[in-house]
Amino acid sequence: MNKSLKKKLESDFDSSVEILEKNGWTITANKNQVLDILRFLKGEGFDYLALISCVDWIEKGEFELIYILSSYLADKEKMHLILKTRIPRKKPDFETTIHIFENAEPYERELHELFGVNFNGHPRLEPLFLDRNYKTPPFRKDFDTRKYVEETFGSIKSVEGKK
Amino acid sequence: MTERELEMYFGPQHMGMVGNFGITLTVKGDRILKAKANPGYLHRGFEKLMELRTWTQNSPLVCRVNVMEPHSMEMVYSMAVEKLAGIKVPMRAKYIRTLTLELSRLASHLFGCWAYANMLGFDTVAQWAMYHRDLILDLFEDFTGGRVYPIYIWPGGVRRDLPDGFKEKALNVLHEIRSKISDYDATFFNNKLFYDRAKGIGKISQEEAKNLGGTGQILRGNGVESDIRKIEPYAAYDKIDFEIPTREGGDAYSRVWIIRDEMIQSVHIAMKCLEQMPEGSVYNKVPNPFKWKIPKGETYVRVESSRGELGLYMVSNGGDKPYRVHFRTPSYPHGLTILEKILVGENIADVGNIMISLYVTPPEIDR
Amino acid sequence: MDRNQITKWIKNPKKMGSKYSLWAIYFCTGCGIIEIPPILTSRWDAERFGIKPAPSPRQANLFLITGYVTLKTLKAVVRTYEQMPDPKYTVGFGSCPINGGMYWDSYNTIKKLDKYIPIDGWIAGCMPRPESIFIAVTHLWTMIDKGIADGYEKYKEKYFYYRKNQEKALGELDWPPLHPMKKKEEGQ
Amino acid sequence: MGSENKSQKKTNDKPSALGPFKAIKFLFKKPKTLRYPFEEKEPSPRLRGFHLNDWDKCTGCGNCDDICPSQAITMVEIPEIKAEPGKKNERPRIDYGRCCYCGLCVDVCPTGSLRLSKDYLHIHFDPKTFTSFAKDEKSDSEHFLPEEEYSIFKANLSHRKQNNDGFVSDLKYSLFEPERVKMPHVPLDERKLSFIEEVIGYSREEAQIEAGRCLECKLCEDACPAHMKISDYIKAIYEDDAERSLKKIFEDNPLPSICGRICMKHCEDACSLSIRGESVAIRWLKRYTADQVDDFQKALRQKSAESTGKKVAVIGAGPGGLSVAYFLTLKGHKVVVFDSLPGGGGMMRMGPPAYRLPITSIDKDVEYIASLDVEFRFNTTVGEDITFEDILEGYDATYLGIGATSSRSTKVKNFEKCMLGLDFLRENKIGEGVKVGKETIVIGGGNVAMDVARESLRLQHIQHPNEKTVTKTVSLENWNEMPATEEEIEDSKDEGIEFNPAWGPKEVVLDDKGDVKGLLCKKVKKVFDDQGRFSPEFYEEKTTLLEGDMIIEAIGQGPDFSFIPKQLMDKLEFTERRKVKVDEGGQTSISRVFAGGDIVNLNLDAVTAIADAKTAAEGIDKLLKKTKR
Repeated sequence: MNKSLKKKLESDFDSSVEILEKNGWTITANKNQVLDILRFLKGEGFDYLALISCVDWIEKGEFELIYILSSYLADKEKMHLILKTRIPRKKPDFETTIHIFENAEPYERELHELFGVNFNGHPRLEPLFLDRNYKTPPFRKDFDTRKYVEETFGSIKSVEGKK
Repeated sequence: MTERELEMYFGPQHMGMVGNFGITLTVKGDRILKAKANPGYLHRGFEKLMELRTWTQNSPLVCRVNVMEPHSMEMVYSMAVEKLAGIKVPMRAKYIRTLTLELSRLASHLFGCWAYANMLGFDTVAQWAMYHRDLILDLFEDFTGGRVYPIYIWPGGVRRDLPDGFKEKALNVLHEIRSKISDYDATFFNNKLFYDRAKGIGKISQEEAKNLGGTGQILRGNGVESDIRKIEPYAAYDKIDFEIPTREGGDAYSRVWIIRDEMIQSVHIAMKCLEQMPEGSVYNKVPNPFKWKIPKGETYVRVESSRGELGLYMVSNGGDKPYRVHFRTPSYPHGLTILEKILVGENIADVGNIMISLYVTPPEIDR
Repeated sequence: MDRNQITKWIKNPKKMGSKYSLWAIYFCTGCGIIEIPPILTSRWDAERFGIKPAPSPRQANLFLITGYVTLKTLKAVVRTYEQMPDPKYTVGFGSCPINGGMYWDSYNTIKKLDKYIPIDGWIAGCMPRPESIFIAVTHLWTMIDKGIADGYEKYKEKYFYYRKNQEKALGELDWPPLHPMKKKEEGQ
Repeated sequence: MGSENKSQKKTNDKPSALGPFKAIKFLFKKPKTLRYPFEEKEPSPRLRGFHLNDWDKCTGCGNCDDICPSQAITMVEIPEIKAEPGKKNERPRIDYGRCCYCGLCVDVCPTGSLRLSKDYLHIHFDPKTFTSFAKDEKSDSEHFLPEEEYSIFKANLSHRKQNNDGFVSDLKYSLFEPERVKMPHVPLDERKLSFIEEVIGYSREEAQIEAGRCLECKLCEDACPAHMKISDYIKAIYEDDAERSLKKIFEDNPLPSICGRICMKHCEDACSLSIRGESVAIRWLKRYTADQVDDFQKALRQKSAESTGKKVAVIGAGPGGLSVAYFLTLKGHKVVVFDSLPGGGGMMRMGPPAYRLPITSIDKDVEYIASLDVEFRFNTTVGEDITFEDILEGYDATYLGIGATSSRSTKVKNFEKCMLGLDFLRENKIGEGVKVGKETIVIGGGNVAMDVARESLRLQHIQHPNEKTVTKTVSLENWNEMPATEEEIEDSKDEGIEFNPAWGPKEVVLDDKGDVKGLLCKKVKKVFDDQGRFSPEFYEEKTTLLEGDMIIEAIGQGPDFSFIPKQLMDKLEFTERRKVKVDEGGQTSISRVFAGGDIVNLNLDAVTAIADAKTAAEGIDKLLKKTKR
C-alpha cells in the first residue's frame, strides 16, 4: 500500500518523496502544490495534522514550512509524514490550510507572530503569545535575543540607588 | 429584563484557573456564547533559547518546558538527539526510563486529581492526591537528585544508576498508592455529586475531536484506543504488556475516569519495570559536550505524555547547537481550538471544570 | 503568650495581626507554582504557619512570585500587587526573579524583579523546596518585627521610579498610577 | 487511532451518594503531616544543592564556567593562590540568581573537586548575597559549622553544614573521557631486536576520538614553554582539517615531526584530565598532524618576506637554531646556518636513537625550513673551517644555538677505558656503529642513559644473537629521583635492563690484560643537599663490584665554547649556575650576539630551545630594523 502511495505522490504532484525510516517519510513539494497534496493525503486517510512548523534557512534566504501529518486509522497510525515546502524570506506569504485541517488555526497564528509568515485567508491573525510587536519577529535567525535583552532590560536602572 | 451580552475575563489570576492562562468569554446571562483563549503569560521563547545552547546544555533547559511533567520532555529530547546522532541506549537505561516516565505519569495524574477535586470542592481527595504525589517526588529526589526537575534522562541513557535499596522503597510507595485507589473511588470517582457535576459537561464527539487534533484522554474518552506507547513503542514499553483504558461518553466524567484507570496501569507498569530490570550499564558516553556536532538531518519523534501526544520536530545543521526545535505539545490543540469550541454553550461555573478535564497546562501551550 | 508578645500586640495590632496570618494570593505567576499545592495540602501543611490561599488580591497580604516573570505576567503581577491592601509582603521565589535564572537571555522574561515591584525576601533554588518556604516565612516574621519588610512603604515613597521602570518595560500602562507621581526633589 | 476498544470491560457507573462517608475511617488514623521544623525529612543522598569546591584539588581550568547553560559561574582571580604550570589561580564563583542546580559543572569537572551539597536554604532580603565562592570545609572553616552549632533557622550561604556532600562526580558518568585511546606499540619481543619506530602512531579515527577528549581549558598552553596554541590545533584535528592544524602548530613551533616524538611534554603533565584519568595525548596528536601532511610546503604555502638585505648567522642547527632560522627568514632576513654534523637537527640528530626519533622525520622538518631559502652549511665546524671573528664581521647578527654537546666524565680511576655516552649514540646513529660487549654497564640515570642502555641492549641481541647478554645501569639517584621520564624507565624495565639505583662509580677495575673487568661502586648516602643542589655524599666503605666488559658514561653534557676567542670569552657574562646571561630580547652581553637553548636554560629540552628561539628572533628582528646598515 505504501509503494502505491509513494508512486502516486510523485506522479500526480511533482514532489520528491524520501523515506527517512520505515514509517517516517519526508515529502518536499513545490509551494503551490501543498494544498492539493494535503487534500489528497487527507483523502488517503492521513486526517491528523500534528504540527505546522517553520525553519528559517537564513543563508538561502528561505523559510521552510513543515506540515507533519499522521493518521487516526489503525493501519496508518504508525506513519507520520513530514511535508516540506520553501517560501521566499523577503515576502513570506502562504495559503491558510484551515479549510482542510481545522486545528491548523493556532499554529498559523503562532508562525505569523513568531516568524512573520502571513497566511492569507486566516480569520484571526492577531497576536497569540507576545504582547508587543518586535521590528523583526523574534524566532527569525537575525533577531539576536541576547543583544535585545541587553538593550531593553540592561538600560532599566534598579531603584535602590534613588531616594 | 433582557440579558445583555457581557465580556468577562476568566483571567490569569482566578481561583478556578490552574496555571497562568486567560480566557475572555462573551457571556449572555450564564451561557457562554464565545470563548477566546488568551495564552502567552508563560512564553519564554524556548525554541529560540535552545538554538543558543549546545546539545548537552539543552537537557537542563528542555525539562523546564512543562512543569507538570518534565520527564517526558527530557525523554522526547533524548530520543530526538539519539535518532539524529545514532546513539544506542543500554537495555537497563531503557527500563529505568520507562520507570521514570510511569512514575511521572502517576505524579502528573495525581496532580490532575488534586486540581480537579479542588475545582469541584472535594478537598479531602485533593489532600490525599497531593500527599501521594509527594511520596513519588521523594522517590524522584532519591534517584534523580532533583525533586521536581530531574535532569536525569539525557541522550545516551540515564545520568546515574538507581541507588541501592531503591527497589523496596519504590515498591512500598506503589503498593500504598495502589491500595488507596479504592478509597479514591469511594469518596470521589463513584461519588454521586461528581457524577452529576461532570456527566455530560464538556462533551465532544469523536469526529470533532479528530478534526481538532485531539490526542490522549480526549480520544480515549470517546472510545478510541490511541496511545503512542502501543503505536510506536519506545523505551521498554514493548517488553511490558498493559492495557489502554477507554470509555465511551466523551465528556468530562469519562475523561477523569480514564485518568483513574491510567493511574492503575501506571502502577502496574512501574512494578513490572522494577521486577524485570536487567543488570548492566546505564549510560553510553556521548562525545565531549564542547565539541559534539550532530550530522545534518531532521526528525520527528513522539512520546505519550500524561496529556496526549508530545512530539518534537528537530533540525540539526551539522553544528554543535540544534538549528530548529519545535515541540508539538498536547495541550496546544486542547487548550486553544478544542477548549474554545467546547466552552460554547456551557455555563460559566464549568469553565475550570472543563479546562482541567481537558488536562490543559498553560506552560505547554506557550513554551 | 509571654510578656513581650502582649506588648507587641498592644503597640501595633495591625502588624501583629497580619504577621501570623499571611494569606498568600492564589496566582500562579511562573513555574514555581507546582511547589505551592504541596505546601498547602496535608504533607507539608502551610496552615501551621498561618498561610492560606486567598482567592482575590483584596484579601491577601503575602504575594509569592513563583519563578520567572514574563512581560505579560508582569502586567498582571503589578496590577495584583497594587490591588493588595497594606501591609503587603512579597517574596521572590527561585533563581529567575533574582537575576534572570535560566532564561537570562530570553527576550520575553524580565531579569531583576526588584526593578519593578519591591521584594521583601528572596528564596534561592531552582524550584526551592517546600521547607525553604517555611523558613522564609519565619524570616519574614522577624523582618516584620524589625521593620525591614517595608516593601509597601518603599513602593509608596519611590513610586515615581517604579512606575518609570514599569513603563519602560511594558510601554504605555492602561491603569492610573496608584500613588502621586512625585520625585523627591519636587516634593520639597 | 485504533478502532473501538476490545478488551476494556464495561465498568458500569454506579455512583452512590453514601460512598464518601467511608472516608470517616481516616479520622482515627495518625495525620501524615511532616511537622517540619521539629521533624525533618532526611534529604536524599543525591540532592543537588549549593556548590562545594576543594580549592587544593581545583586547578582553575574553567570547564565549569564554559559548560554552565545559564552562565552562572565566573572564574575570579584569587591573589593568595600561587599559579604554577597546571594550576591557575582562578576559582569559580557561583551566582545563585542564575544557577539552575543541574550539576553539569560537577560532571565536567576533571579533578572532581566541584560537587553539590545537600544545603538548599538561603533566604535573604538583599539579592546581592546570592553569589558565593564555591568553597568547602577544608578551605573555609568559618562558614561550615559542625553539627551542634548548625541551626535550620540561621541556615544560609555562610552558615552551612559540614560534610554534607550530595551530588558527586562519578567517572562512569562524567562528561569527559578519562581513558586515553590505546596507542598501538610494536610488540615487546619484536621491539627488543630491531630499530624500527616503537610508537606506530594514530589512525584517523583514533586521532579524532583522542582529539575529541580535549575540553579546551587551555591549561596546557600556559605550561608549554613555547605557549603553543594546543587547543586550536587539537580542535582542527577533531574537525579532520590537518592543514589548519599544521598552520596553528607552525605559528609557534616549526619542528612538529621532531617535537611530536621526543618532547618532554610539560603540557601533558598540566592537562586537567591527567588528575583523575590520562591526559590528552597532545604530543602524539602533534605527531599525527606532522605525519598526516606529507608536503608542508603545499599545506602551509609560506614564503619568506621580501628581503631586508640583512644577513644573520646561526651557529648550530639544533632545535633552537632551526627555529631562529625559520622565524627570521619569514621576516625577510637572509639566514645562514653552520653545523659540524652532516645534517640538521643538532643534538636531535645524534642523540635519541632511531627507534625513538628516525632520521627521516628530522629531515622532513629541516628540508621544509631549507625550502624557505635558508642556506645550510653542514660539516663546517666554527673555529676550524670558519673563525668566529669572520662570522661576527660578515653578518649583522649571530645566534649561538650550540647546545650542550660535550658529555662529562666521572673522572674515576682509569676512566679513559670507558666510552662517552654521546659518542656511543652518535657512532650508532650516523657513524658506522659500535662493537658492544656481552655485559655493558651504563653509568647515569637520565634520558640519555636510558637511550644508551636500550640501544646497547638491541645491539647485544643483534651482535651476539644466542648468547646470554645483559645491560646494567648504575645511577646515583634512587628510583624516584631519576631525571629520566618514568615512561622511559618503564620501557627500559620492560625490555629487561637491570637497574642499580643509589650506587656511585668508585673505580674501573681492569683484568691482567688491561681490558675492563667491572666497575667498583660505593653506596650513595644523599644526592641533593637541602637547597636541592647536586652534591652527592657516599658511604665510602660499603662497595660492590659489578662485572661488565664495557662501561659507558652518560652522566650529562656541558656546552663547548672552545671556538670563541679569549678576549670575547671574557666579555661573555654567565649566571651563577654557569648559564649564559641574556636580556629579555635574547641578546648576550656581547652586542649583536644572541643565545638560547641548553646554554641559557636550566631544563634541557627541545621545546624550551624553540621558545628561546622565538624570543631571540624577535630581538634580532627589532635590532636589525633599528640599525640602518
